[in-house]
Parts: sequence; structure tokens; C-alpha cells
Amino acid sequence: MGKTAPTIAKPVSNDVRLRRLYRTMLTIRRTEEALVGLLAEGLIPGFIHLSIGQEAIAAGVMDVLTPADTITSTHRGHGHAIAKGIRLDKFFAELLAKDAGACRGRGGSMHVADIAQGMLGANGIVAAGIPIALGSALAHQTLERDAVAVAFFGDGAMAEGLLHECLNLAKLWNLPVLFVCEDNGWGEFLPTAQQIVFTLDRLAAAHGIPHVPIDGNDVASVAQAAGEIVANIRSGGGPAILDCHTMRVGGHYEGDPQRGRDPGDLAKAAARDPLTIAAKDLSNAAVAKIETEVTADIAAAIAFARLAGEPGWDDAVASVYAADAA
Amino acid sequence: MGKTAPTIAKPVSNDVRLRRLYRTMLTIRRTEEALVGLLAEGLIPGFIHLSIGQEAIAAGVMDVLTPADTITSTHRGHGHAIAKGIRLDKFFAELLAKDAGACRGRGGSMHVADIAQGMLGANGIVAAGIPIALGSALAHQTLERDAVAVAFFGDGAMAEGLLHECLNLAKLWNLPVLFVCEDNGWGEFLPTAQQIVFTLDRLAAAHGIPHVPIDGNDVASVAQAAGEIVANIRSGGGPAILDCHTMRVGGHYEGDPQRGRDPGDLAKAAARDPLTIAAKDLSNAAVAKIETEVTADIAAAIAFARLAGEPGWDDAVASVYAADAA
Amino acid sequence: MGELRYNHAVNRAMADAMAADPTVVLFGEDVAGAGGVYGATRGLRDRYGGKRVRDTPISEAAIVGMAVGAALSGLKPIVEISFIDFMTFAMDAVVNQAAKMRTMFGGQCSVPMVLRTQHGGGAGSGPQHSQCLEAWFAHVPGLKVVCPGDPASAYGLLRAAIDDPDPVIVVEHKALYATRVPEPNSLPILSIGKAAILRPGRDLTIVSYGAALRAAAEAAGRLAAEGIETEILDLRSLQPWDEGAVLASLARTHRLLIVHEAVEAFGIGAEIAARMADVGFDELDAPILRVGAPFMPSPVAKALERRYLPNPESVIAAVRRLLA
Amino acid sequence: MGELRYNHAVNRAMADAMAADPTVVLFGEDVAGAGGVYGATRGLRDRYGGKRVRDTPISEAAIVGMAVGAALSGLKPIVEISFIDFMTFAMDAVVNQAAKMRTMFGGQCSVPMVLRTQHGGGAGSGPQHSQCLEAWFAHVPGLKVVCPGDPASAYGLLRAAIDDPDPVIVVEHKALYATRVPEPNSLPILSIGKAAILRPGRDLTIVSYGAALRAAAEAAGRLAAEGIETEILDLRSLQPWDEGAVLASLARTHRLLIVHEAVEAFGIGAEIAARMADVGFDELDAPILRVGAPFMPSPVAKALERRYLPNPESVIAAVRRLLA
Ligand SMILES: Cc1ncc(C[n+]2csc(CCOP(=O)(O)OP(=O)(O)O)c2C)c(N)n1
Ligand SMILES: Cc1ncc(C[n+]2csc(CCOP(=O)(O)OP(=O)(O)O)c2C)c(N)n1
Ligand SMILES: [Mg+2]
Ligand SMILES: [Mg+2]
Repeated sequence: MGKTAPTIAKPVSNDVRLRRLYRTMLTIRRTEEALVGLLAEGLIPGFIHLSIGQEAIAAGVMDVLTPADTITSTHRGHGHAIAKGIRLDKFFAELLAKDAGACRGRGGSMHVADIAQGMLGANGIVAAGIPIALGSALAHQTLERDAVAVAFFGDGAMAEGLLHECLNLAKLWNLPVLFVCEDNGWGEFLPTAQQIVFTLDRLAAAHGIPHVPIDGNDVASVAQAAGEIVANIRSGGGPAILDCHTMRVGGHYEGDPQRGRDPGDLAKAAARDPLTIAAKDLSNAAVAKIETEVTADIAAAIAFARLAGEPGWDDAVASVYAADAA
Repeated sequence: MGKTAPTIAKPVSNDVRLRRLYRTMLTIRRTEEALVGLLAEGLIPGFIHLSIGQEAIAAGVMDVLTPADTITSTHRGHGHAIAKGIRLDKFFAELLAKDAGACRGRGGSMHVADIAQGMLGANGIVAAGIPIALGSALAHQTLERDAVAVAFFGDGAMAEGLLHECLNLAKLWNLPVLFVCEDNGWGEFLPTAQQIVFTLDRLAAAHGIPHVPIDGNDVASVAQAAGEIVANIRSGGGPAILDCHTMRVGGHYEGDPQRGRDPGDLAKAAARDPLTIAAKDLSNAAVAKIETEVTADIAAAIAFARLAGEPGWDDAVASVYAADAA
Repeated sequence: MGELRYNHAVNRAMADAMAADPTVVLFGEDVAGAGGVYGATRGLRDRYGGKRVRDTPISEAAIVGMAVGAALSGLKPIVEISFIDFMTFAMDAVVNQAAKMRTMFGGQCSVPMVLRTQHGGGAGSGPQHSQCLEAWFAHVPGLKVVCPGDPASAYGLLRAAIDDPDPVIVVEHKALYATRVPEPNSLPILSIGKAAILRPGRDLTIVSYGAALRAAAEAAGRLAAEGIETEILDLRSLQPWDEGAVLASLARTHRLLIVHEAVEAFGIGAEIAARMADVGFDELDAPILRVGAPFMPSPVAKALERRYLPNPESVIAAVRRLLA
Repeated sequence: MGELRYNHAVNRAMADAMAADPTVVLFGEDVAGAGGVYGATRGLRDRYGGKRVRDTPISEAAIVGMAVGAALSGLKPIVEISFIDFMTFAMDAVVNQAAKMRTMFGGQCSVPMVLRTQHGGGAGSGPQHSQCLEAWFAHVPGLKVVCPGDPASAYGLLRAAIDDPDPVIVVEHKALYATRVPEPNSLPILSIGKAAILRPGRDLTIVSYGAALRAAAEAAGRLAAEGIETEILDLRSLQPWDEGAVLASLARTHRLLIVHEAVEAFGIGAEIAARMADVGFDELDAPILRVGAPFMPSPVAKALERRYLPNPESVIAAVRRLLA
């Protein structure tokens, strides 16, 4: 592709960066905690899947992306949307299925998107976002944009043939796409160890795709690794895999009784909280300040969402096709 | 599975075996050559895909299977059906879409099946036979049968996600299934080198599945390797892959002008003819005798097929559901 | 007197079939350990063992394809695809393989598999988890499709599906799993292809199935207060569907309304209307009307979803048009 | 005077669109090097380069999914799936993704992709390569479906599909690729959703599309010799379909026959009949009839396949019933 020198989106001092990363993670955390309450209030339709404990991946990867870069997400996509820059008020309004939502209340939790920010949608279908990211990368490549596409997927999605088709195609066409596996050890109610026999590193090796394993709960490491890999992809290096080891703190969906789950496993997850890990390298004052600011932002966004109006029926009916189409 | 000692279907002296293998290959060859003529006569509906030059794989693998073992095949499935024991008269009648055909003339070339022989069908859909073989293996395992299932597929099918889902599942459940890749270097009109970035050996390694590469044009080697692998699968060893390197002598379908193809490549294929290779270790007399017998068998089968009646309309209409169903 | 819940009826059908026939097996995502997303498979692994009741990876295409192969080789597999929306990954195995094999292989084999899945709205699950795609399957020769609207049919149709030598798609409804009826005296295996008259009436016929029956029943109740007597037919089976029963009812009432949750355009109701506009033409005293979802994806917002789904008001409005 | 072949018209539509708009790209199995199974993409890579015209591996699910992503990010992808039967692997991308995004994302985006595919029989290709599955797509809100029956529509509808901001499925027919007409004076871009009157007539209306139009036309010709004047409507577009044109024709003839190659049950014709049994009820002087494939997989044997496909005799028989 003959690109110019790799650009990292927001290169600044480590401390500034860590604070930014922490803020993003905390925003995701507090947002999802607030969603639990809103769900209990009966304000959120359907199921929601929380990424509590996994925020470092979204925060770290998105930190090295530009607005021109695109991502596709999963059913567990709140963090991706927030880290990619969706406005919080529109996010909450969307989760509450309000007309002022990012998707005018027609997507909800599993389909949050912010196309202008390059967030091409959470996705209710396991693995379905992966080829969409490939297609977006194909557009970047064909139109010679200095942009990459990122496909987020869970470890359970590795059993879908679609991922395998996409690995092959991405390499074959040298697409500027980053595969990010959020390996939380679970696919719904069953440990992925009981679902998947291969490991992603060996699969990647079979395809000749670089594979970088990383502690997905250490946001600084994620950002560092993502930065290097994305720079390489930007400069025409072709697809790569970032394999993030993390833990699902909550259930598969909010309210999941987590029957089969070992309590020790839950304790382990709590001990590896990405917020705690990041906070170690920040001053207490910085942490407190971020907490205050984030809390205020979220409160404002929720207030907005609560007051926002319901989506209109006629608007929805008219939304299926472009108005100006033949 | 705790099976008893592995059984090779038909263990006999090498010479007897080689003659049997040669006969199978020659039957496939002469059958397909005859099909070319029948197609030109306008007697065969639709496209046909010939396995000329690839007969050693079908002959070698099927030689180590018992009638209880099951196989699933591809669009290029004539050889598999013949080697698995379909009656030639019913085969030809099927290709001519006659009522006396193995499938009463309703399958034709791409859907030849002989369920009683464990031949669960050629298949017009790339990769679609693979999970069917897995399911058959699941039945063998669940019902504690001393049987294995074999999935034949082409190298082009490696791009279908379905294969990858099946590799994972086969290993996860330790299914008695053999994956046989017929790697002829082509997927339709494009070399597979331009379609697939990974190699099957490394893919197999990623799954912890044994992978045995073999010269697919040397029938003795194929039979030898298949025998050992199938014995291991029978004794509970779980899935394995037999990766057969071969060459497509003709076009993708009979009549394919083979535009993009290098003539040198065609010459190379001719030089590696599996019949020639096998004949080296047989006496001229033996070869001549087999030729005579096979020719006679095929002539009789074709005569039968030509005279057979057309399938009936009412029968076909009534064939969609079981007559005795609720 | 106990009660029978829809998801327990589904469970009992599988349990009874597995007890009766050792070749019946069940697999799907989270059916074994977790007992299914809607609890319909709970306890089956404990009772019938891990060999017969298995959790699968998230590989819809492969697991439905496996069911086909298993059915060809002596098992009677029940495979669960937890949302019909995910069938989009597994259409080949059902449509190109299972459905065609009996004919295509000249009667050499049966494919006695059951695909249990679940459709519909009411849970705010949004556009990718609320579709009603049963019309796709009804259009494919070789498949049978049933859609139980109450616990007794859930039992009776699933048992029939498991017994059937051909591939049957059983479409349950997420909003029905928790519904219950008093424990019936008997729980017969039903016949695929037979409709049931849920309510007799002389003024018009409503043909419906699945969860939409509730809207029809509620509407009929309210209309009865005005002296309008609605006959309600529960199709139960969509392929084959009981043309004779629909025609007989039409011959009594001369007015037909079809109600379903699927998108109206090109839905199940289209075929019923089309057949009645042919074989039932002389019986018709009024246009054939349909109530189905408008041509748009399922809304997420509760108020919109309520309006999107068939409801007593939309049914009553259609009835008034029909009787006008 | 030259001639225009159907596959050349398809080719020219893509070539013209690619010349007019650099964001139009094409990919699919064997579309670049080989020029497509039916030659419809021949020469396009030479003219527009390997970046815009690409051969793909055999990965239908991924390539259709890629088209969705490409369409979201500034390209206008045309993706070819060489047989509609293979769409069984790629339904998620079309149905759950492309179709829903405009609504589901609240109007933030268009998904201007075209999926070219091919259906139908007549080539002895058997049960897995002859299906007509267009009704599946017509049932999905958010998709458009067109089905050109002649070279000029093949051009005009494909151009319209490429220009359209929404996902359009273009269903060609294998038996039409080699058909030709005298080179038309002009080759306009057609409007999706508009039917065309191929033959005016006062006695009955035949609504049809695709290759089945040939049987309808042949039948109409023979019937004309007996003084029966058939009006033939080519739907061209199946979703949306031209309800106004069908109704207007019915209002003239008062008799309706729908002819298509797809399996009759739950096919495209069902919806047309159902709508006319509603909005056109007062115009009907006779039952609405359909000619479609019987409920069975496509036969392989030539004689059976001929009988399976709509043919002048089956159309004439239906017309006689209609006029009886
Ligand atoms: C095609 C498809 N199959 C099944 C499901 C149901 N489902 C939703 S999330 C999920 C588990 C996904 O696991 P993983 O990819 O690891 O993501 P995680 O939930 O762990 O973040 C499943 C099976 C689905 N949504 N789509
Ligand atoms: C799902 C599907 N996609 C595409 C095709 C068209 N097709 C038929 S054979 C073939 C090539 C298969 O290549 P390979 O698997 O290597 O088998 P070979 O023909 O070389 O024996 C293709 C693309 C098909 N039949 N099914
Ligand atoms: Mg996971
Ligand atoms: Mg090949």
C-alpha cells in the first residue's frame, strides 16, 4: 500500500495517556453499572450483555485508532461504542430505546452503532461483525484511505466458520484489518475450553498472520501492543490478531444466575480488575478527579435519556428504505 | 471407545491387493471415459465433474473400509461411489437419469448415493458433505458401532467455514471420522494457491488432529496410509486427516475449455497417471485381464442403462415425504 | 391439580421420546449443561447421559449438518437452534441436504431429524432476535413445519416430529415458554398437518398459529360481547397445512381473516389466502384479510413492539373491515 | 444491426456502472479470471483492474458479509453468488445485517450493495442447482428483489440496483443468459418496483417474471389464435412489486393467473394472489389461479424437468380453468 509513516492517533506522555485510558475504562464501567439500575427499573428492553472487567480491551485498542478507522463489535458492545467515541447521551438514549438515541432507539443494546465515529455496530449475531470489518478494510484499501478496520469477537465465536473464512480472506488480500479476540473464557453458559480445541496462536500461525497475545486486563499493555500492530497494518503489513486474555466478571447477560460457575473463578476475576491495575500507576487525586467527572457526565447523559421522547411509529415504518430511492 | 483390534477390511497379499486397487481405479477411469461419450450423445442431463487422474484416492481409501463404514462425497463423486461398491448398472442408469438408477434417476451425477453401501451421497454443495460425515460418525460412536465415517472434500473447500467448524467438532467429540482432502490444485477455474493461504498440515496441527500427507496418485501408498489411519480411528484414536496430493487431468467439468491453464501443467498430470504408476508393479497379463473384465462390466452396465426406463412423474411427486408418515 | 408450562411440555416431549427410543439424541448450544436458553432442555443430560445430550460449540452450520448425517446413520437427532434468526447460518443443511435426500436419493433413506427453534417478539429483543422466518421453510419441499401455540400442542407436535421419518422444523415461541394451562388429562401425540378449532363461530373464520392465537382469542372474546361469533382455527402445522379444515370453516362462515406474527408480505398467510382465493373462491362473501407484521424489522421500544405484534385491536379492526 | 444477449446485458450494466462510478467494485467466485460461470463478468477485470474486480475463495458467508462492510465504508459492491442455492451459506449477512441496518441504525447509513445471483432450471442441474428461492428475500423488510426476464431488463434493473442506496438482490436465470434480442435503440435504467405490460389483452391477466414469461408468452400466442386475449404483466421487481399495475390490469380483465417457476406453495405468487384477494376482490370474476412448480425438488431427467417447469401447456390448462 506504500503508506507514509505510521500514525498513532493520540501520542502524548504516558501519564496523560494512562489517565485517558483510565477515563475511558471508568466511563464504560460506570455506564454499565448504571445500566443495571435502569434495567431493573424496567427502562431497557431486552437483554443486555455487560463488559464489566473487560474494559481495558476496548479502551486500549480504540486509543490507537483515528476517527477514520472502523470497528465492528459484538453482542457485548457497549464498551466498544463508548471507547470509539459515541456520545454518552445518545448511548443512553439508545439503550432506553428513545428517539434521541444514536440509532433513534431502533437498535438498542445489541445494535448500538455510530457510523460517523466508525463504529459499524454491535451485533446480535455471533461472528457476524467479522466479515463486515473485512469489507470495511477492503473499502479502506480500495479507496486508498489511511485507515484500518478492527473486528472484535469473543472466544466463543472461534467456533463459527465465518471467522476462519475471514482469516483466510484477510491474509489473501492483505487487508488492513485487526482481529481482536476478547478471550473471557466463556461462550454463553459453557467454558470455551469445552467448545474449542485449537488455540488462536496456532491457528494464526497456520495462516501466516501475526498473533500477539496480551493481558487484556492491563490497559497500558493493550494500548501499547495495539499501537504497534495497528501501525504495522497501516503501513501495509496486512492483517494481525490481538489475542486479549480477560475474564467475564458478570454473567453472560445481566441477570444470569451463573449456575455452573465456580465462585473462585469470580474472585479471581475481581482480583484482576483492569481499573485497579491501571489505578496503581495513577495518583489518587487523578483517579478521584476522573471519577467525579465521569460520574457527572453519566448523570447528565442519563438525565437526557430519561427525558428523551419515544421513537415514532410512522418514522420507523418509513425507515426501511431510503426515501429518495427509485 | 475401547474397541477390539483394528480390522482392515480386506487383508490379503500385496499382489492381490494391488490388482484389486488397479481394478477399482480402472473401473472408475473407464466409467468416466464412457460418460464423456454418453454426455456427447446427449444422454446425461446437467454438468458432470470427472475424477480422471484422481482415482487412486477413492480406490485406496475405500479399500480399507467395510460396508458398515460410511462416506460423504463431493460434486466430483463418481469414483467414490464406484469404489464404495455401487453397482455399475445402477450407477450408469443413475447418470442417465433412469428409473433403474441407484437414486431412481433423481440424483444424477452430482447426487449419486448408495446408502446401503454406506455411500451417503455425492454433493452439489461444496463442503456440505463434511458435517454429514461427522453426523454419521456421531451415530457410529453413539450406537457403539465398529465403524468410521470418511469425509471427502477438495482443496477449494478449505475456504468454506464449514470445514473448520467440523475439524473443531470432530476433535472435541473424538469422533471416528477421517477427513480426506483431494488436493488437485484447483477450485473451479482458479488455482487454489490463489484461494487459500494456510496449509492443511498446520491447520491440523492447530487442532491437534493427526495429518498425513500422501502422494494421492500412488494407490498403494494411499491404501497403506489409509489403512493405518483408519485402524487408529477405529480403535478410538479420534479424527485424522489424509491429505492427498493429486492433479486434475481434465477441466473442472467435462467440456471446460480450461482457458487459464498452463499446458505444461496438463502434461505433468499425465505423467503422474495413477494407473501407469500402479501398473508398473503388475504383470502385463494381469493388467490386460483386468482391462478386459472391466471393459465387459462397463459395457454391460451401459447396455442396461440405455435400455432402462424413464422415471415416472407420479412416483417423483409422491417421493417427497414418507408414505406412512403422520 | 398441577399445571403444564409450555417449556415443560417441550421438555417432557423430549424426555418421553428419549425414554421410548434409545436412538433419540439431542444436541445444540447450551442444551446440556445450562438446559437451554428458555429452560426447555433442563435435566435431560442428567437423565439420559452426556452421550445422548450434548452441548455444542457455536457452529450452527456444522451442527445442523451433523444432524442430517446422524439421521442417515441410525439416530433420531433433535437439534436446537436457539433463535430462528441463527438459522441463517444453517440453511444449507436443512434446505439443500435434509429436505432433498428422500427424493434425490430415490427413496433409499429417511432423514428423521427434528430441528427445534424459536421465533417471535414481545421480549424487546430487537431486529436480530425476533424474526418469524417459518415461511422460508414452508416453501421448501421435503420439510415439515409445525408451530405449537399452547403447551399441549408443544408436547403433541414435538412428539409427532420426533416420530416422523422426515425432517421437521418445530418453531416454538419465546413469549409462550412461560405460559401454562391446567395439567391436561391426557397429552396425545398430535398429527402433523391437522388444524384444531379453538373456538367455533358462524360469522367469520380466523386462521392463526403460534403466539398470535392469543390476540385472536382475545379479539374473539371481545367481539362475542357484540354478538359477533368468530371461529378460530389453530393451524398447528404450517407445512403441510390443513387446507381441508380451513376450507370447511370458510364454507361455514364465508369470511376469512388470517392472523400471524410474521411479516405479512410473503408470509404464511399469503399461501392460505392464495389457496382460498382459488379453491375457496365460491365461498367468499368478502375479501380475504390478513393481519401480520408491517414490512419493517422488529422494533426495540416496547410501545412500538406492542404495535408491531398482532394485538386484539388490530385483529378487531380487521374483523370490522371484513364484516363491513 | 447487432443483437443483445442477456449475459452481455448484465456485463454491460456492470461495465457502464463501473465506468460511471469508481466506487463500484465486483467480487465473487471466478468472476475475475474466468469471467463468471455464465460469462456475465467476462473482461471486467481487464477493463477495471484487479483491485475492483476480484476472484474470491469459496467462502460465500464471508464474501457477502464483506459486501455489507464495504457498502458501509464507501464502496458500492456487487457480489456474485453463482447459484441462488449457495445463498444458504450467506443468509445472515443479507438478512440479519444488510437488510436491517438502515432501520436498526436509525438511518445513519445506507447499504448500497448488489447481490447478483442466478436461479432456475432447464439445464438438468438437479435439486441443488435449480431452485428459485426469491420468495425468501421478498419476505425480508429492507431488501429489494428484482428478476429480469429479458436482456433489456437485465441491463436496466441491474443498473438501477447498483444505483440504489439499499441492498438489492438481482436474480438472473441460467436459461436466459444465452437468449438474445435485436440491439435496442436505447437501454434505459429501469425503476425498481415497476412492472411492464408485455402484451395487452382484455380477457385475462397473467402476472409473471423471469424465465417463466416465455411459457406465458407462448401460451398467450396460442390462445390468441382461439380469440382469447391475454394481458401479460412482467413484474420485473418482486420486492417491491407493482401492486398498482396488477390491480389495474385485473380491473380490465377481471381474471388473474400468476405464473412462476418457483415452487407454487409459499412462492411469490402467493402474495400477489393474497393481495388481489383483498384489494382486488371486487374485480374478481373467477378464482385466482397459479402455475408454479409442484411441491417437490427439481427433477434431473429431462422429460420430468420439462413437466416440472412452467410450460405453455400448463399455462393454457390454467387459462381454460380460469375462463371456464
Ligand atoms: C450465530 C449465533 N449463535 C448463537 C448466538 C447466541 N449467543 C449469544 S452470545 C453467545 C456466546 C458468545 O461467546 P463469545 O463469542 O465468547 O462472547 P462473550 O459472550 O464471551 O463475550 C451465544 C452463543 C448468537 N447470538 N448468534
Ligand atoms: C457452496 C458452493 N459454492 C460454490 C460452488 C460451485 N463450485 C462447484 S465445484 C467448485 C470448486 C470446488 O473445488 P474443490 O473443492 O477443490 O474440488 P475440485 O473441483 O477441485 O474437485 C465450486 C466453487 C458450489 N457447488 N457450492
Ligand atoms: Mg467469551
Ligand atoms: Mg480442487
